[in-house]
Amino acid sequence: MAKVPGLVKGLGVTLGTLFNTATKGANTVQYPHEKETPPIRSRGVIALHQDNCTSCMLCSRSCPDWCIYIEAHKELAPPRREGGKPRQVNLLDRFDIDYALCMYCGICVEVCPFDALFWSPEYEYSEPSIADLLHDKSKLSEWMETVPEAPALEAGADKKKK
Amino acid sequence: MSITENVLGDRQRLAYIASQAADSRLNVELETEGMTLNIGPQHPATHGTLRIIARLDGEQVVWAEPSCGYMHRGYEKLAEVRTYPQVTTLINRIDWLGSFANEVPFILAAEKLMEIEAPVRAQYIRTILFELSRIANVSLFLGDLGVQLGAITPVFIAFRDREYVLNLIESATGGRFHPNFDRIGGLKDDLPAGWVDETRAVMKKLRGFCDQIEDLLFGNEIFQSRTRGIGVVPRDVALQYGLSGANLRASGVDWDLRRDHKLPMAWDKVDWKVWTHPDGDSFARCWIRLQETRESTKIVDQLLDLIPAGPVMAKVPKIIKVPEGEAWVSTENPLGEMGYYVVSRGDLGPFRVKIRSASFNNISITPWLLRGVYVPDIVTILASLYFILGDIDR
Amino acid sequence: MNPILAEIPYWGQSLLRVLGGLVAVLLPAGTIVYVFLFKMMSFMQSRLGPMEAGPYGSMQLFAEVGKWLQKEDIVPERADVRIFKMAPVIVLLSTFLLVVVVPFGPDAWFTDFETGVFYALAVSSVSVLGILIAGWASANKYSLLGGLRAAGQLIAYELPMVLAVMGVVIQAGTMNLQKIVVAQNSGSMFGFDAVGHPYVISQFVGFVIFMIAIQAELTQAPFDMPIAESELVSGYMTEYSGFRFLIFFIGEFATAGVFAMIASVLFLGGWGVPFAWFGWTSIDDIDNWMNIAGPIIMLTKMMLLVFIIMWIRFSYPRLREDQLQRFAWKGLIPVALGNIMVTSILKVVF
Amino acid sequence: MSTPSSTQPRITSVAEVKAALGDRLVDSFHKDDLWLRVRTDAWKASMRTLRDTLGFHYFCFLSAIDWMPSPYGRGEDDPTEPTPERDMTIRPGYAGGATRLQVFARVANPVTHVGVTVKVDVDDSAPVLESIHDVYAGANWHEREAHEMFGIKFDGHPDLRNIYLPSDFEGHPLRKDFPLLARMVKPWPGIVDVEPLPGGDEAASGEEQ
Repeated sequence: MAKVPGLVKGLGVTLGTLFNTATKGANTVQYPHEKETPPIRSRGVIALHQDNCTSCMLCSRSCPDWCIYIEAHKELAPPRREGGKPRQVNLLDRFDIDYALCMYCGICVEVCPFDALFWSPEYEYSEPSIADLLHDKSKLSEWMETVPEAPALEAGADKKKK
Repeated sequence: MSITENVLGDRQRLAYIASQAADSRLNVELETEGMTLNIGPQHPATHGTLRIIARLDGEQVVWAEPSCGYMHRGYEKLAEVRTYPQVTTLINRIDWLGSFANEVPFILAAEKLMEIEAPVRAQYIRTILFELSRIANVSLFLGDLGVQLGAITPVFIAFRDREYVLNLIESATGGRFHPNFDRIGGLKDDLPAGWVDETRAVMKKLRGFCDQIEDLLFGNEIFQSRTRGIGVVPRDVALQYGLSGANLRASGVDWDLRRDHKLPMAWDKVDWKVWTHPDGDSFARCWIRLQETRESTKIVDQLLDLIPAGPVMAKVPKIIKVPEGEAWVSTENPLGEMGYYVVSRGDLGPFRVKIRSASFNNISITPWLLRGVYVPDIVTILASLYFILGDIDR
Repeated sequence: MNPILAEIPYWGQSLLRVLGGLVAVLLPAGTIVYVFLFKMMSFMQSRLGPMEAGPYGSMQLFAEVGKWLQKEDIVPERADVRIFKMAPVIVLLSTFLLVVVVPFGPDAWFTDFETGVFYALAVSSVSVLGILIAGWASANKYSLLGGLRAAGQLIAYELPMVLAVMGVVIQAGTMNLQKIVVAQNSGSMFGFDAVGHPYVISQFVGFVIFMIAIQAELTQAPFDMPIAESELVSGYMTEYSGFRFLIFFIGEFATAGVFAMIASVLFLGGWGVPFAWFGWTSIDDIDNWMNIAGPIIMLTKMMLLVFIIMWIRFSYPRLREDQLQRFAWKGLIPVALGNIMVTSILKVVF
Repeated sequence: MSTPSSTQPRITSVAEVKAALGDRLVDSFHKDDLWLRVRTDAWKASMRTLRDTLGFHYFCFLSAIDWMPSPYGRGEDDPTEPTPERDMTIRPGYAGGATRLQVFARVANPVTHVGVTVKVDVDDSAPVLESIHDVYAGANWHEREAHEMFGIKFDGHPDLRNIYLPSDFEGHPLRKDFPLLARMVKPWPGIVDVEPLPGGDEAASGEEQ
């Protein structure tokens, strides 16, 4: 078979793509009109489940960028069982994450011992000003609704859940 | 250059440029006055902020030197104030196109100091993700190569097919660009269900992509005439400058750390080939990368069949203190040899991390290589040496 | 004198001519930009291109023009201001001068030069001056390199273009573009007159050389070194912004259209259809409706040629400047000279 | 704990290296990799021997290390508390060392794929070392980096300009006594900021959690 010159082959590739796009549609998505769903594990934004937070500061301490700010106060809560002594709990006054600093590494979510932080694939929270990216606990709690279930694991994985 | 840079520094630099230019004046008969061309810091050929000061005689480069540091982020200093798990988030961002591959040598160095090893399943998944990040990185190179040489279409084809790989990385790790998935002792999590089948399908697509790029670019006679014989690096020079990866193999050195270093990874379990090229020119470097992308898809395909069952995390304490010692581990990253020299003092964080990034060495050859070429060849040579700015400046 | 315009006073004729010229330049340019630059390129790259402005993004061009007109007209501090501002106009001027000799129908033409080919080739080089002074006046090293490259390149490719056209002129025996069209459509090949005698068949070598030369004249890839985004950051256009850049932009695509029209006139039979189809024998037999159909036929042929130009542009990488010069002087020109020789010998023999 | 497999190829013959370097070798350390420490005045000669005699043609990197512990810690001190005591003793690493600053380089043999890390002491008060850019051309940029980051002068280097930092930058950032400003200007948010109960913690000695 005679060798097809490279110049002709190149023209073939572009023409082939042209027909593919015309018949099968483009590979791009018309963003504001249609949206792709990010994968379940996608690290879009950190959501906070306020009730679980004990303000132990672990997330704040393990943050490489120092972008989590926690302030809390102690309060007495009704006892767990009847007749017990009242418990002392930490109540959050402030839980801010500065998304302008956040590197989306997920260490805070991982170290949280009480399952108070979760990843949500939500990504549409850009702001016109960098200062507006500091989100407080109420905003972080709103994102809890978008947190998906953890996906099933591939065959052969260790079944033990963390 | 910062505004505060003093005049003396500039004058010294100009004097140095003049002295260098005098040595290698090409057009002696005409004695034409040259021109100093600043390519960069913002220039499409430098895809980032690299500046190249070139002394031109017409279109011919008399002398050229890259000036880097516009993106220096001081990672070596920053790593000293961070704990081991925190460092991986930083080094993700050195070569931002192949992030997962950056994490691996650091984690391996820390594991070496701690004398632990990741479970076999984790080693396999690590290797797969490593190769995926290589594909993500090099496929963009293959597309970008077209743009550098004036063809607009390859880059779009590259972005199209690279998207599949990024989706895979994201669905496994959660991060498209910065996975931060590697942990001392294993991996953060196991793979999600269905991932293996999806990966197989994508690998098939990527082999198609390689064929398309070969037809569109590598087979093209214009491309060949632009790259063949341009920027030839002989074997000895390549070794002396510490070129690594495809750049070294294109100069005929048969050395691939994946094959030649014994690392707790899964490369030795599968069948693949290390490509070398005797020419050492720009075409050889690009061609080697194309072949390596193909090999990577083969490695991934074979490993997917072989992943053993089991845990992905070894037993490590929750708060990691690495014992005192020094360790050097390097791997064959998409850009070349990427290594970390980790010095530990038994603390939560490293005492000193020397990051040996491939691009820094790869680009340090340019003053030698750019002498006497034409202006368009600067672009060809820089493109074929393939650097990521973050990898030069760290 | 054009028979259509004969009844109208001179100022009216001039006005109509100007309007016609604008339409003949801008309409194809707009169509080319939308069909090829926006849509064909996008489809070749697995994307849709502009979709927001108008149905399928068809109003995108107007949005772009609006954007450019709003932008600040930046002139570099050390630029040669008057020359800098003049340069885009000169480039566009050459396009308008060029369209003047192109015939669009049996009676639809602006001027009917006997030396139309000669004129067209002459004024097409005017754009070089615009590009050269744009590069020089910008006071920018990249622009200077781009301008000089453009000058060298356009001179190198002007010559093969002229030589390629010579073959057509020898065959048609005239330099009048209208007569070349008629000669092609009324001619026959070996007594077979179903498709007339488009010179693309007998002058195929000339056609290929002409197409390569206009690819270089238009500075489209693989000959786009004067612009070379990845090396010279758009070369002579680097410092232009706002509507001056717009003029360059229009100039680029309008010239592509006009050159494609000239190519279709010279090689594809221009506005005409083979006269044998309708039993015409000379230009005087032609029905009046051809003045309407002619421009459409012409536009179709032009789009076909521009498609080839753009297809190559979107597929190929760029040559290096010295390779380009070598290709022109050592490759194209000898072949073109050989083509002229063979054509003249055959002309004498038959 | 499993025995770790060697992550680097072993030096086939440590004795070979020692024999080639002779008395220029001060100390060596061999675990699963080889560390050498050579005499400061014989730095360049040693590197040349490594390259020419032992075939270490591949230049990997050159850098320096400041063995003094950082006086600032990780910047996680509470500004309201007194600065904690820190152990400031200088302990050298593998293959020993007598000075605070050390330069180290790694070269490898491209045929046997064996690498070696070579260290050399640098005088703290006047840190000067011979440049090895004419032994390994690639060392040129690495020496420039070590120069600006650690303030080590390389004799015979053709062009010891700053490579990353602006040319009027003062100080040597990678020295341990150079403070990392990012961690100085802002207090650590990890400092516990939980207001106690008005009556003090003793008021409720109930169960935690």
